[in-house]
Amino acid sequence: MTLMYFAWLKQKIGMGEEELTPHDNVVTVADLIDWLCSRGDNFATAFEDRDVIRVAINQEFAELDDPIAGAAEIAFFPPVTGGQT
Amino acid sequence: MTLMYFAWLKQKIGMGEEELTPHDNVVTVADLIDWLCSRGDNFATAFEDRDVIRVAINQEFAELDDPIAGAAEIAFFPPVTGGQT
Amino acid sequence: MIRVQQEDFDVGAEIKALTKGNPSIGGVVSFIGLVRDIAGDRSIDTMTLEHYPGMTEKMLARIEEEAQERWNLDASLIIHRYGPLNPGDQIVLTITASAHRQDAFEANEFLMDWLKTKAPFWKREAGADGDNWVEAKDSDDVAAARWSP
Amino acid sequence: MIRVQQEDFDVGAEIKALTKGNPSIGGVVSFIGLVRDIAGDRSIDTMTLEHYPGMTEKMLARIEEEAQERWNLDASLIIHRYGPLNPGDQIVLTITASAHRQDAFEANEFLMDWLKTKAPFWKREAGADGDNWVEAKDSDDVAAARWSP
Repeated sequence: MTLMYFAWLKQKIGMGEEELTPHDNVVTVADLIDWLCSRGDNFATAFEDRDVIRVAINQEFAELDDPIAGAAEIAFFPPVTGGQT
Repeated sequence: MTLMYFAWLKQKIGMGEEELTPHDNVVTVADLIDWLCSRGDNFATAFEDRDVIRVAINQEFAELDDPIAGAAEIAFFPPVTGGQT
Repeated sequence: MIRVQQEDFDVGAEIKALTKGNPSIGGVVSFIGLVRDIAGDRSIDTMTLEHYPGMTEKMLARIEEEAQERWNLDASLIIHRYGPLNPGDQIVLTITASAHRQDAFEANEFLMDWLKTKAPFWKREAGADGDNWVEAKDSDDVAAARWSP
Repeated sequence: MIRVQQEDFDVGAEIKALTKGNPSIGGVVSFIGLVRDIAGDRSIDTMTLEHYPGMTEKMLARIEEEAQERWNLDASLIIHRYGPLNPGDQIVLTITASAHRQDAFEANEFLMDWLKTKAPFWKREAGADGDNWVEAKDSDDVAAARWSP
């Protein structure tokens, strides 16, 4: 699957996108974050405060306990800040 | 003083503006309307339904029982209908 | 600023002129009123707007002033046309600019609501079945009343 | 219609294109969001908007669809820019056109409120004291919540 990182998550992790096949025991979004954090300090730092992390599965907003089975694209990002200033 | 008539009042009366000096016993706007109506059928017809008549004294909205003393310009018109359609 | 004019207006140019050189503005709301080709179930060919020169300018200026007092506005503009107009033509323009969008939205609705009940304009519509003066709508009084203290 | 683009936009031309040939439209509301030179008490030199290509278009289309379902709109448009911008630059444009002004005003506020909490854009501001990512505001969540069923 394709993992995408936006805004300061992208900066902290050091990349915007990667192709990955998570372990079989990675079932939910929360599992995926745990697994990513085990891959390096950059991930651990980026995902430190999970309350401010938003996730989209196949470009639809999702929750931490949603399953990731069948996901082609999972994106992590901070709360959105578009519109006017 | 200058009397002004707008929209269908102007049409029914047959003019948009006239210079007049009302009698001394014409004290309020209502008196003025009574006096105007005595001047001809066109006025009587135009002022038939007083509930829909709006009045401005010196370009400020006024009421039927307001005094007209000192007025330089009194305008009669229907409820306004500006803005979008 | 207020303008009462027979000529058409260009909303893009008006917004640009109004906001130019003021980078503290974060949101600009504009409303354009247009002549519709239908009034109720009647088809309209042309519309003529009569107004009360002098009082119109006075009332529009007062409405704008009231909006400036009630909301934090960096700039505002009211343009109202008069004379003969056709369906699709622009009648009225209100622009409100503020640091925050809520002020700009509310002030703009306020301008239009007050304008419709306090500015001395009268519309006459002409269709295939003749001419008539447009009657004031109760819904406009209701809309204006929501801004009462 | 929705557009996500780096280029600037011309509100006058967009309104004209959107309302052309539809004389049943009586009111057109537009909102333009601009880059401010101040964020809180910090002076801003430039701003960069990052977004999530693909999801952005999907979310904007859905927000517009929702507005079309909730209000009687004859036409609507959302344009959101991305990339580097300067104070005074236009960021976002929403246009709503309806027979009656109330629909156009409410739908436009709705578009902006939902856009600010649901469209995947992120702002980064650069001032004399360095760069930072803009944090989401609670007030935007509150504004969006008022449209919940």
